Amino acid sequence: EAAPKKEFKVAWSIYVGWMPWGYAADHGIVKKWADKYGIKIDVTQFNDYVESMNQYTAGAFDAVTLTNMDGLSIPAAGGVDTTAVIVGDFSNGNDAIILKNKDKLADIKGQNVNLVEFSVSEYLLVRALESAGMTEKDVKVVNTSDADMVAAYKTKDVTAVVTWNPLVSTIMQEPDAKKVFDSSKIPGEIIDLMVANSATLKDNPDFGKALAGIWYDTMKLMTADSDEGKAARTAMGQASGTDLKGFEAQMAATKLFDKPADALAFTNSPELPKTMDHVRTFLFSKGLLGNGAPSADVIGIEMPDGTVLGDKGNVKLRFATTYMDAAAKGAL
Amino acid sequence: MRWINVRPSSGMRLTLAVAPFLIVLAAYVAGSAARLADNANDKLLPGLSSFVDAINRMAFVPDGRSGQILLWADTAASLTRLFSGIGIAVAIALVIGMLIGMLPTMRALLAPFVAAVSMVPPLALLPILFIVMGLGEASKIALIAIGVTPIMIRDLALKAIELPREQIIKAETLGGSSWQIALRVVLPQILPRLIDTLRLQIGPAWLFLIAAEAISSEAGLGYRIFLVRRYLAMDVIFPYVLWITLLAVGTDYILNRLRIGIFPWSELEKNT
Amino acid sequence: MRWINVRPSSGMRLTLAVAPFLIVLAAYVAGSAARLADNANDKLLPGLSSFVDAINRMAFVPDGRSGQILLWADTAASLTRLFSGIGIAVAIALVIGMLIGMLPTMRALLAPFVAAVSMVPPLALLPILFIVMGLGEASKIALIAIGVTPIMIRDLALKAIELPREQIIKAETLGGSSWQIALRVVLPQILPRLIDTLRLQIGPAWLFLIAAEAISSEAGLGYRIFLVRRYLAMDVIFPYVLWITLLAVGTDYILNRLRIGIFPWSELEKNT
Amino acid sequence: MSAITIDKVWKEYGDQIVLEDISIEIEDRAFVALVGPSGCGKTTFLRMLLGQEQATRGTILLDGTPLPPEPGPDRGVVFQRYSVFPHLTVLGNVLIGKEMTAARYSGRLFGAARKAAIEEAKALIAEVGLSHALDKYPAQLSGGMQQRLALAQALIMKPKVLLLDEPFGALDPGIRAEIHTLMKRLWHENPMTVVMVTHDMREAFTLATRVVAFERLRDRPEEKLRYGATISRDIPIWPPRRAGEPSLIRPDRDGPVQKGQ
Amino acid sequence: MSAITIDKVWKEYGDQIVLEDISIEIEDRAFVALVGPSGCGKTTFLRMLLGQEQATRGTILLDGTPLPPEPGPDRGVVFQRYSVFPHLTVLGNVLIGKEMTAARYSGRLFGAARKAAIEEAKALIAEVGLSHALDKYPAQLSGGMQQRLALAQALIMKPKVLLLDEPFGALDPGIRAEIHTLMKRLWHENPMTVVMVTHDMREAFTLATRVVAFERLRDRPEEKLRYGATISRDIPIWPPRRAGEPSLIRPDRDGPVQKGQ
Ligand SMILES: Nc1ncnc2c1ncn2[C@@H]1O[C@H](COP(=O)(O)OP(=O)(O)OP(=O)(O)O)[C@@H](O)[C@H]1O
Ligand SMILES: Nc1ncnc2c1ncn2[C@@H]1O[C@H](COP(=O)(O)OP(=O)(O)OP(=O)(O)O)[C@@H](O)[C@H]1O
Ligand SMILES: [Mg+2]
Ligand SMILES: [Mg+2]
Repeated sequence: EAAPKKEFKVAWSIYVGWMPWGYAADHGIVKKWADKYGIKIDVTQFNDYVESMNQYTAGAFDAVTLTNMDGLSIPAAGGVDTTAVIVGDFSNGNDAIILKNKDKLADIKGQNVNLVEFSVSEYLLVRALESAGMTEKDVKVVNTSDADMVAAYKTKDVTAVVTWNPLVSTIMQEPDAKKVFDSSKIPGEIIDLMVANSATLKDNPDFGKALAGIWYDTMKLMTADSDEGKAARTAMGQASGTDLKGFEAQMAATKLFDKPADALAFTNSPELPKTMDHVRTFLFSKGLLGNGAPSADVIGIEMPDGTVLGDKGNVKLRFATTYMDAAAKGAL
Repeated sequence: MRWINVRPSSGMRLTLAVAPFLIVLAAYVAGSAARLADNANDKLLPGLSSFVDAINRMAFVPDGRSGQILLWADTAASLTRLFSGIGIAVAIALVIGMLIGMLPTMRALLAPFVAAVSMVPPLALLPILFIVMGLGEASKIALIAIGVTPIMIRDLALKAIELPREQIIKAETLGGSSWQIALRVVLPQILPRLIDTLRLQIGPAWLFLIAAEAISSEAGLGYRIFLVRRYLAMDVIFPYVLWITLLAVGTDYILNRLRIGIFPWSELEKNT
Repeated sequence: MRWINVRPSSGMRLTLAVAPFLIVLAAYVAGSAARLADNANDKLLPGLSSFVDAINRMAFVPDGRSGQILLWADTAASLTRLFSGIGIAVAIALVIGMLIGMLPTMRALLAPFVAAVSMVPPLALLPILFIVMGLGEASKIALIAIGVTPIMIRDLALKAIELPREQIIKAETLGGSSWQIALRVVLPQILPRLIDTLRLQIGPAWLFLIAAEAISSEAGLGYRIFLVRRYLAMDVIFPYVLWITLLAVGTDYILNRLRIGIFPWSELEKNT
Repeated sequence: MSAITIDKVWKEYGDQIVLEDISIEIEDRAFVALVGPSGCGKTTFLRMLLGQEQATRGTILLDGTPLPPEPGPDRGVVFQRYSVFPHLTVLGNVLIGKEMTAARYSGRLFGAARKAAIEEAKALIAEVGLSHALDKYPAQLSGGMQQRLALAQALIMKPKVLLLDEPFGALDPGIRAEIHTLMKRLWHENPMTVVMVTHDMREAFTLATRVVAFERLRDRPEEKLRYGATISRDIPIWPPRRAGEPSLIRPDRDGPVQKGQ
Repeated sequence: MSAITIDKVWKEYGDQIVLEDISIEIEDRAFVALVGPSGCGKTTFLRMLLGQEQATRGTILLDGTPLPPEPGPDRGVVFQRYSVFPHLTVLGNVLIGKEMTAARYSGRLFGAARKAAIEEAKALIAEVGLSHALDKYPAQLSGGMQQRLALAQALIMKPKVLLLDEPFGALDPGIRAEIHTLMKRLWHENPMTVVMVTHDMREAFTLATRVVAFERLRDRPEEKLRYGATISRDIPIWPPRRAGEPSLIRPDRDGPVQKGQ
């Protein structure tokens, strides 16, 4: 058998919950852990989130940051067996539905809604509409690039947008912007992950351990109430194009799992399979689980306890607690 | 015999012309087979049968959600925007290009400005465009127009300036006013060149169209490409790109035929 | 007197040339003041003082995170990519353009393929490019090269074909082989035209650069614009766009000077 | 009437004096041939008559009134090249003058007015021998045919003055001879004064009533800037040629010039 | 030696027969002037001698061996236009032939070899009277100077055969006369056979040892496709001109031709 792979490539994109990866790469934390396990980890920043997932799915990267929903619809549906190494945070208000001059969710009925189609925004919208007894048929979705969402909101004909931070906070600065629904109302459903190729992990589990080590090291620094922590947050803020204040506001709307134990509790909770069921139903209704997929069951999702949601013979997305567990036990 | 003197026969020429296309196709098929052998669900280089599926789905079966046949709906939306944008660009370029080319005062006023504006990357100023024009069709058409107009203006102004001075003087001795000279001497000689300029700008126009549709849209070839890019559906993207290429090549061909048909003298001039 | 015969004096010309720039500036200041009166935090059209702030921050104060001065770091990164991409495009276009222009066999083989490829919108095929070339500098440079090469090839091939047949025959009677004719007759006459072609492609090259930097990068003028666009930080975007425009205009000017300096005969030819 | 009075005319370009103190009276219906070495200012002089350039000093009068400062329909012109419009057919090229003077905004004629103009144009085209090529474009005509077309195009305006700048310089000798005959006939038949620049002495003496030579009398390098060209000779043809009258003494002289002569 | 034998040569373009059954012997050091109406195939004939076109039937021999099927350094050529390289100076234009034959890959000479070549080129440039313009580009030369340069450029290769296609057709008469004198001298002094196409009969008789006329004998429209041009006349000049020898009977005849003649 060939010697295990020693060099790994990790992709991340600019988002509050993922900024630690860039900081860790810049400040030697990545190198520290890679050296410890005698491997090399190359961290690449993407400005375009979709492209980072596509590159991972096509095999150019071994690990990538993405949401639970995109993990299912892109790599998993693309046949790449993917394992969630770290459950980093869930969106707790970071994603929101904003109406112009209207303050009730029910007012969205009949409006054009600008959002990134097939993204967590659309998922949030569907969940919000459900909660108000509507369906997507009650609104008209207009695909709009996230980079231009802020400018789009400022135009007259845009009256409803669904988007995420930092765009939400920028838009909320407009006097007529009213947040009518946000992800804190569906807590734990929009999860930000660091996933890696299952085969790669199996080949060299040290890679997963290193990722966990990097993450929790950086977390400690980032959440510290010290000057060092502040400096780290300032740097991350600048890297995402804002400043300390803006960045801390975004962090406030994110439920960061800065301690491995919290992440473990969340991942092992019975809520997770429920969430994933919502997600896969949504994706299936959009045709995103593969063309001609007969049901939402085509892709198997394995939970930490070994139970599988969907087709047991085609498990492509796995929630593993191995690495977070090791971190919690200090066994890295 | 020197290589420069070796002329392939006409049968040989056809073979040679087809060869690179076949090579690319073969390389694709091989690459796709290799990747599919690794991962049967690979999306980057789908097999030919996936294309057949995707083309069938996009071009012949009505979409479940809207009931439209997506490829045609997208094509109609995109071409409408493209030709509106190009049409506006042509109209503006014709007027301003002729003003710059004919009137020294206008040349002094506008030529440096147009030269500077032609170097501004329009994609970077999209937010302003949206806020001024809204997110609808207007801003997409405007982006195309803004993207191609300055270069067309410069090109047409140059052509107008290049008209032999003798012709303008001759026209003056025939009693022409500035307006009449513009209408009867300069304009008709600029028009065939306008078509040539236009042909060169079809590529850039498509680029701007795709960029605009990527930002906000509900239909269009660029919209579809960027939408399905979200799940790396290359089985849709490849046929769409091919289709765009065909449309562009076709437009190019038709415009050239049009020029020869409407301005037969311009073809005579070229041959002399 | 007819409008076409009215020639402004040279002082007048200068005034006229400056006028449109001043008008745009005035319109901006007025628009900005109006919006700021409505909403003091308006980000779309910031006041001039915000620009001074932003320019100071970007161009003179080192960034807290990296210790670099961002504008210069971005400029260095972008220009390196731009010129690498253009350099590769030039090299390829020169070789293939000359092959197509000089050898009938190569023309039969490559001309139709290049014509088709020049119509493919490269932005739509970005994922493939990134997989093949990786995400480093290579793919950004490649996008620029892919974007501008086909048009440059077509242009240069055309110029090579347009060389009077008499010159080639003359060179043959002077004992030239295909290689020598390429080297001593065709190449030197193509080079000044290459520079002109290049100047026309600077605009598109910037477009592709910005598009590439928008997808994955850690520095670069396009990267910065897309990064701050999320916050609608027009106080940074405007100066950056202006700076890109200045760089493009400067490159254009320098290339033209270069052509006249290196190939003085090309300027003589133009005047005859 | 179409007499031209040139009185103490100077022409300078910046520091360079091109023409120096030119005075000449050109009588009505004269045919003046302007000769002189290359660069001496013949074209510049013609341009001033045309109104395309203004004299730096001095006055130019046409029938006693100062020339308008730009070209107009009272003065026709034929250049060596670019004298016809490539985008118009033979008929279109001759018609355009009529159309532009008649229709101020559209520059086109319709209906009966158009028919009348076409008749007139066709007659003129027949005179220059291009009836068989009515619908051809200039690119389909030989050089000689193009110059004949340019003459017809200018003549339809019935200009008082016809200015020719080396109009036949680019033609083959045989064709040049033919067009000389035509030119002579047109001058005899139309009430106009002709000023023609030429390099060809034989052409000058074959056609003109008067041959005027321009020359820089002081042409040493250091003098080039300070002195311009002046009229160095002014030779009336003898026996005199007069428009509309056969030559008294050698009646055949003004007949067709033979090929290859 | 450089005698040319043309034996029963036909040239067809597709269905159109351009040249029909041409046979002619051109002796060593002859100066053949080729005349004939436009479009009769003179240039086509020259192209076949050059190797640029192949005869459809028949053979062309140079000193008894068949012509190679492409142009080469044994045959020099001067066209009416585009005969010099616009990107090279006068010196560069004359040097390039030496350089390309000597340096197979770089097409350039260096050091002593370059110096020697420059000397040779300068001598030749002096012969055609361009010594004062060594570093000028063609765009800075007059038409006559360009054609003289083209001659020097061709002569440095010491071609067996020099082919001229209306080389002086675009020049002014005065300049043409000067260049005729030069041409005559060059032909006397260099061991080569010259074939020159011209439209100008006087030029033909001034320079040639033999004037050959091509003509389509059957030129009715329906015959145009089926019959080509043939040699209709072949006139030796009398008294004979011989390369390197002054004329026996009128020794001044081959002296300088006067301006304007
Ligand atoms: N627009 C101009 N600006 C400056 N100098 C000019 C201009 N036009 C002509 N000249 C100069 O005026 C002089 C006379 O030029 P012009 O064209 O009148 O000569 P010409 O007698 O017509 O010569 P040719 O016989 O070669 O046509 C030349 O030295 C020329 O350089
Ligand atoms: N490549 C070609 N293909 C087809 N026909 C050709 C080609 N070259 C020349 N011809 C035809 O051959 C005939 C002779 O042409 P050629 O150029 O030899 O005439 P020429 O005697 O040199 O005329 P001129 O005096 O006008 O230069 C013409 O009818 C021309 O149309
Ligand atoms: Mg002149
Ligand atoms: Mg010929």
